[in-house]
Amino acid sequence: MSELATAATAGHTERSGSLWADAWRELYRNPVFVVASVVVLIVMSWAVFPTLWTSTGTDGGTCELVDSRLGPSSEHIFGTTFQGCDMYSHVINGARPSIIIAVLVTLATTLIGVALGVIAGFYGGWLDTVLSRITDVFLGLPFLLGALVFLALLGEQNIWTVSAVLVVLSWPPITRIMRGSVIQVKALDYVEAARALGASNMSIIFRHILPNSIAPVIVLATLYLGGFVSAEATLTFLGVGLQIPEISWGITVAQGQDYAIAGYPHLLIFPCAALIITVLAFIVMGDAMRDALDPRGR
Amino acid sequence: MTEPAHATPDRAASAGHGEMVVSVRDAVKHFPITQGIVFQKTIGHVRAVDGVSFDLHRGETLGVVGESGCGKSTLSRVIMGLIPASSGSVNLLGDELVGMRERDLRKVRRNVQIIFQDPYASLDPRMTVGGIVGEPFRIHPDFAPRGDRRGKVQELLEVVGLNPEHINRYPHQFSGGQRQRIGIARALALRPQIIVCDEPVSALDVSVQAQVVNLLERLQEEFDLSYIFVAHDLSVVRHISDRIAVMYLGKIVEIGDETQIYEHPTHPYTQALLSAVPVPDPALRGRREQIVLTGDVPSPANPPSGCRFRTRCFKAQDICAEKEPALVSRDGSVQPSACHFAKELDVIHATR
Amino acid sequence: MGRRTTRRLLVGLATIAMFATACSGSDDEASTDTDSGSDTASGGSFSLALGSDPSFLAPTAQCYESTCSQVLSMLYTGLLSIDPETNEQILGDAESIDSPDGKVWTVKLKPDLKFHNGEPVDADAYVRAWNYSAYGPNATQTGFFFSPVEGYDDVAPAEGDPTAKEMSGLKVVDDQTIEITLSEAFSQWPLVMSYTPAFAPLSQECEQDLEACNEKPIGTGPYMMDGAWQHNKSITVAKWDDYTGPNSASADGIEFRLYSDPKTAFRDWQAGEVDMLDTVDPSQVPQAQALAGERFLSVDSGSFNYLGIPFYVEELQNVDIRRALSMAIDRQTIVDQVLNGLATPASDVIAPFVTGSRDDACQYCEYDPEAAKTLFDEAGGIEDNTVEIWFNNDGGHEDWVQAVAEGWKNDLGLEYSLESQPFTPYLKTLEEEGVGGPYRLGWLPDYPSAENYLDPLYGEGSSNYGQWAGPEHDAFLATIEEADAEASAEAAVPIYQEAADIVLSDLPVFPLWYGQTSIVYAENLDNVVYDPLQQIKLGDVTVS
Amino acid sequence: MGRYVLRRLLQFIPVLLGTMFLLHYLQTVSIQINGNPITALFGDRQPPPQTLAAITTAFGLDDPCLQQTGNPCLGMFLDRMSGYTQGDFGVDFNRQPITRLIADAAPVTVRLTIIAVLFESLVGILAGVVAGIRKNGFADNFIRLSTTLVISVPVFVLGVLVQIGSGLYVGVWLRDNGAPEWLSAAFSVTYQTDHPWASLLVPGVVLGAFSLGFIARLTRTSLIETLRADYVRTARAKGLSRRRVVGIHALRNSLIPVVTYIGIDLGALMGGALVTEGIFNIPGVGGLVFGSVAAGETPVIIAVVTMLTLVFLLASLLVDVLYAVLDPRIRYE
Repeated sequence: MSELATAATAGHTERSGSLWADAWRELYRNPVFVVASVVVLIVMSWAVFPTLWTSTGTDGGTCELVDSRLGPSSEHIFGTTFQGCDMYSHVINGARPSIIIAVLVTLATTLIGVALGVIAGFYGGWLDTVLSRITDVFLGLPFLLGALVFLALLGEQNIWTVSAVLVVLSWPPITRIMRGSVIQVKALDYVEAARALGASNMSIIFRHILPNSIAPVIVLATLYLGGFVSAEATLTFLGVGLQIPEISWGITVAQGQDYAIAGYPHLLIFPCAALIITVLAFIVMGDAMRDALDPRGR
Repeated sequence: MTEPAHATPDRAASAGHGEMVVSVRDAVKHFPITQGIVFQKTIGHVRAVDGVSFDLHRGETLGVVGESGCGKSTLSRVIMGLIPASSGSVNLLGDELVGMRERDLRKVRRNVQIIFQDPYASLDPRMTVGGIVGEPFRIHPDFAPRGDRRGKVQELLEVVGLNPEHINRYPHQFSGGQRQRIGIARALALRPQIIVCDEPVSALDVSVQAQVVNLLERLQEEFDLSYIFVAHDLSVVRHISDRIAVMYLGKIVEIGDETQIYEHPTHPYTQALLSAVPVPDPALRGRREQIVLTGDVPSPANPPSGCRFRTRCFKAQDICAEKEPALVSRDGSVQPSACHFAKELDVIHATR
Repeated sequence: MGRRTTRRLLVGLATIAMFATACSGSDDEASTDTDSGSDTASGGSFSLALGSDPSFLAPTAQCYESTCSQVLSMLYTGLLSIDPETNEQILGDAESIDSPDGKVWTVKLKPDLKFHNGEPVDADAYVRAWNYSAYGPNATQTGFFFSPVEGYDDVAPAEGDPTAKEMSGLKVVDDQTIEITLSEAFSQWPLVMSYTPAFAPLSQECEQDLEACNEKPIGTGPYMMDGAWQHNKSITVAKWDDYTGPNSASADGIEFRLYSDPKTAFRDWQAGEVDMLDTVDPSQVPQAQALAGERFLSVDSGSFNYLGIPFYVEELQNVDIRRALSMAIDRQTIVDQVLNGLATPASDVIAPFVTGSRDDACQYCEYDPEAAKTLFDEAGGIEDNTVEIWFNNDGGHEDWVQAVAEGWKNDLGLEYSLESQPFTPYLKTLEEEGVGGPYRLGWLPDYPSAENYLDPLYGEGSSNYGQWAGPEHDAFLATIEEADAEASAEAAVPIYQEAADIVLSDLPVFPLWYGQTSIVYAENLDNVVYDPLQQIKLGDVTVS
Repeated sequence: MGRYVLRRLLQFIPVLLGTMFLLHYLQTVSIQINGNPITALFGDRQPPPQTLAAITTAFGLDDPCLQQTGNPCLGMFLDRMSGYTQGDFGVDFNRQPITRLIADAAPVTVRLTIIAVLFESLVGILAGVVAGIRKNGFADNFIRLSTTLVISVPVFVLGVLVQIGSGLYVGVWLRDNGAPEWLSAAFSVTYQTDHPWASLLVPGVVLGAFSLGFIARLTRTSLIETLRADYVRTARAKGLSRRRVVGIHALRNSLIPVVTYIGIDLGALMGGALVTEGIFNIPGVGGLVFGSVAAGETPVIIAVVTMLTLVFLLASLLVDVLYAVLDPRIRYE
């Protein structure tokens, strides 16, 4: 038994066992993750309890057009918007639709994408063929153009329709990547070993296939999360996103950007900074999570 | 730990009288070859396993040897029910696997487990050793209640010679040999009666190979296991097996006990294989008559008529192309041998 | 790209001149007061940014928006044009346009007119173009301009297939003479014909290959195509040396550069890549003013913007509520802050460049939040205290619509919801009486007359989307009828003003502001004049 | 392999038909719900009914099925398909043949896409490799942060900022200082017909910036995964240089997800460039479809988006073939 001695690398603290528990322990010791999650929590609290942060109410407070585009002052610490509303209040209240869309769409996209990817990759056969062709149809629709066509058809543009259209257009890449990943993992011996042990397909999928194939999807999904926040803004910019009087970062950025360049930078800087910091925090969290879920990296 | 004695003929004989655990009759596995641009149509079959029959008794080890691509691995999967046989019969402890529903197969499968060739690919990198070895218990919760599992896993680790403290480690923290032990522990967890070893040591260093083989032998005694030991390394197979089946292109060409196959091979293919085994005696080295097979292994999709080995056989005659030789004992051979001209030839000791 | 300037925003600027009613019977040779083409040109060439790719350039009455008419006004002389200052006719290809009775019109062409390809511009060239345009199956966009002509119903019947290919009212008397018979007398007919893109002549070469002609039109004007139309990129025209007509051509060539976004065009102007912009985005107006100084022009465009009131919405049937709402709109501040001064707050329902427009007619257009609040409360307010405002969301209207709504919220304590649709469904909703509150629309007049700001908007069978009705509406209709029956246009003006007063009192619409457009140009250009009827007079622009 | 490619090519047919029908159906429903798009051609003015009817008929929008909400108008679809088989792809509302519109727009977009793909893959993979081999080092953190920043800034903001910086500052300075024409064209505010490649460089970079972040991250993740694999460890143990290990062994094996992504991205770039195209006034495919969606020009939408789907399908076929090059274990038939 000489190998035993060589294998036991010294100084290894023994862990409690489950991948998730280990990952969690890893995460809360990671300062980057902690900072990022604090940011995310703060932004989440803007989205859920905006009144904790601003006294103007969820409609952005009174807007006096004569106060349009004022710079930051003690009264309006972020200045005022195009309509003369308090920019600070808009930044706080604008979090809600942006966060709801981003989180909702990312969750739905990932769930659908992963589920379909696993089905296509794991079961294969005609199911794979049909799913892959359907994926192709939607993949072929360029994202923005597809969103334009769908939203123009829906006519109604609110958080739910924008989310729905984003989901419809963004599951295919995740499905694609998941499918490829699953096909790779499916062929590995440990999957066959599980089958030899009498594991059911479901059990194999959840215990082995998913944990080992989901890494690229997690990376993509967290990037998507950030992408959706700015996609909402871009759709608004193109005239098919959320509509005023809804308050969202996208609307504030889209409204402000023309004037920001024409000499009112605060119209862009504050909402854009909120957007960027949020996206950054989500992505950093995703990175840390992916690393933590991979025991080989420890 | 004590090293068990080398297998001896008498041990093989005694094992041979045990209760029959596996009985394979005319097992066939054909993989369809499809072609077509719009519609796929079957244009032929890869005859990976083409009519194989053998028995395995309790406590016995059956070695299966042959070149790569001869159908060894497929055969082992067929025995496990992982790949359904196209026809024939695979009887496992009284249960007929062929035609069995997947749900029932899962229950039967706990009696037969597998050890894989590649210890790196056969362990889920994202599971701890505890998770891997405990997985059988999770799948069959009736086998070990939740509370007992950790203890049982540690017990198993101890049995295969690993430190039970390492239960929370991940596979990448172990060496190849250790990982193979983890695989063995997993295979043992459900107390199977049969273990299929699919080239379990071919990916390991030679020194480690011996340790693993010895472990397997020890476990066989301890748990009264029956092994099907698939390998292409003849010396390892000889070391562990009671009986040996030689496969060529999806068929068993010769089957017999260790002495019969190694000392008195009668099939030209067996003889050719043995002549390629390295010679341990330096004095004999280079002086032995080597049978060099010409040509490549024919495609299993389109095997030669009659005797499948005839295209590369040094004894081939016209009859070989016309009539397929049955796997029976003939005048020149005690053990069943699928050759019209079966005749003993001591290739191991033969010198020029 | 942003809120795309869709085609409809460009529509109409060019069509303002179509039916000038105010002037009549000026058959005299009126070309003396214009710069003639023989004027010693300063040479050089310049580029003008256009807001979109033109729809059509072939002279087949397909051009119904401003970019193509801007280009075509350089390529064609036209029969006649109208002086925007004096409303006088300036004859182009026509030597005279006469009618004894207003029903039969005789157009005499100047002799020896040529197309750019050398073909003669004769009576045939005109009649062939007009018959093509009017013919129903050709589905031209401005074919309806010929509806007053006798026989129009035969070539473009309201239902069924046409029974003739040519209008019976068009007759070629000789090479230089066309006789046009209208189905009814119509004294304004010459002014209709002043819309050059719809009435341009068609050369034989063009007729044989219209598609090629659309890519490289063969015109009659002071400039000719210099190479083919580079779609979405540029159109280049060069001075035609053989031009004999009255239109001026100072520069040697003009390059029309096609932009999809005026903001990009402005940055290209900043970088010196393009010399002139015909539209400056409101957000860039302060920058443009700072950078260009005097080379930034802001001029009236003649458009009238308003919020219409759906009378089928019960809460808005109370006139006091309407008055209160109108008084609670701070037009000046919205114009200053949202539109960057690129508009004039409305004080009438008739735009200023038309005779009869007043600058103090609208009592309820004055911003008076206190009075509005009092009146609003006395009238009992609005049920649910919420008002819907409707607009089309593809025309860049959302900012000012929201500003109006915010004003109501602040001054009247009224909650609001904004309802918007793209333009096509928006029109459908309006037609189906589906809006639940004030709706935004704009009006671009067809001809510079007070009448054209009244009857088409509130009269019978008009764009009265809000279904204004009741005794006031009856009184309005009677007044319009009375004014129409007046002997002279001048005499009718005070009566039209009476009709306007009824509108301004009962408020079937809230007048908001009159539109303006803005131009910015490079230092080496001079003599840039905007003509609200024909846009920038590019032929007059000098390059140094 | 040839047979595999042929079969994949045949599989394009149902996908393309599916795309065309999906778009046809969406557009049909859109007309049924939103009304006749011809009305919008006349702006705020109501056109005379005769004119409206004549133009509606001329564009084939007079089919009574367009009055019945939900009716898929199969007849119109079949007519369109039979037109396609005869090479007739229809016209837009300006009577411009769609084939010409595409022929004008596609080359520009293709050039833009080539620049964007080259930029995003070269820089993205390089950044991903640097980040991957120096995991958690300064370069890694810098690359992750900067690519994330680029992803999080909405493209219409990024594009305009870059345009102002490169066009109004660098470009003007270059011209004032007598830089060669191609160089100042590369930093022009908008696309210039005379410099079809140079003036697309900056827009291409803006367009590729978003995907750059994705590619850098995918490469990094994948490379880290591969560097842990045993064969890489073996290669290192054999004494191979770090450069060779990363370049030959690890990178080639890490590129599969990256190549997949680039393949998917190719189609997205061609159609998704509309914001970038708008900002830089590039007469490309994105703007073409955007305008057509706004105007309701169904034939343009169907033709162009179907073409983009075809491009995407070809790209993914190419990717699958590339798989076999990158990973010899993958074999097709």
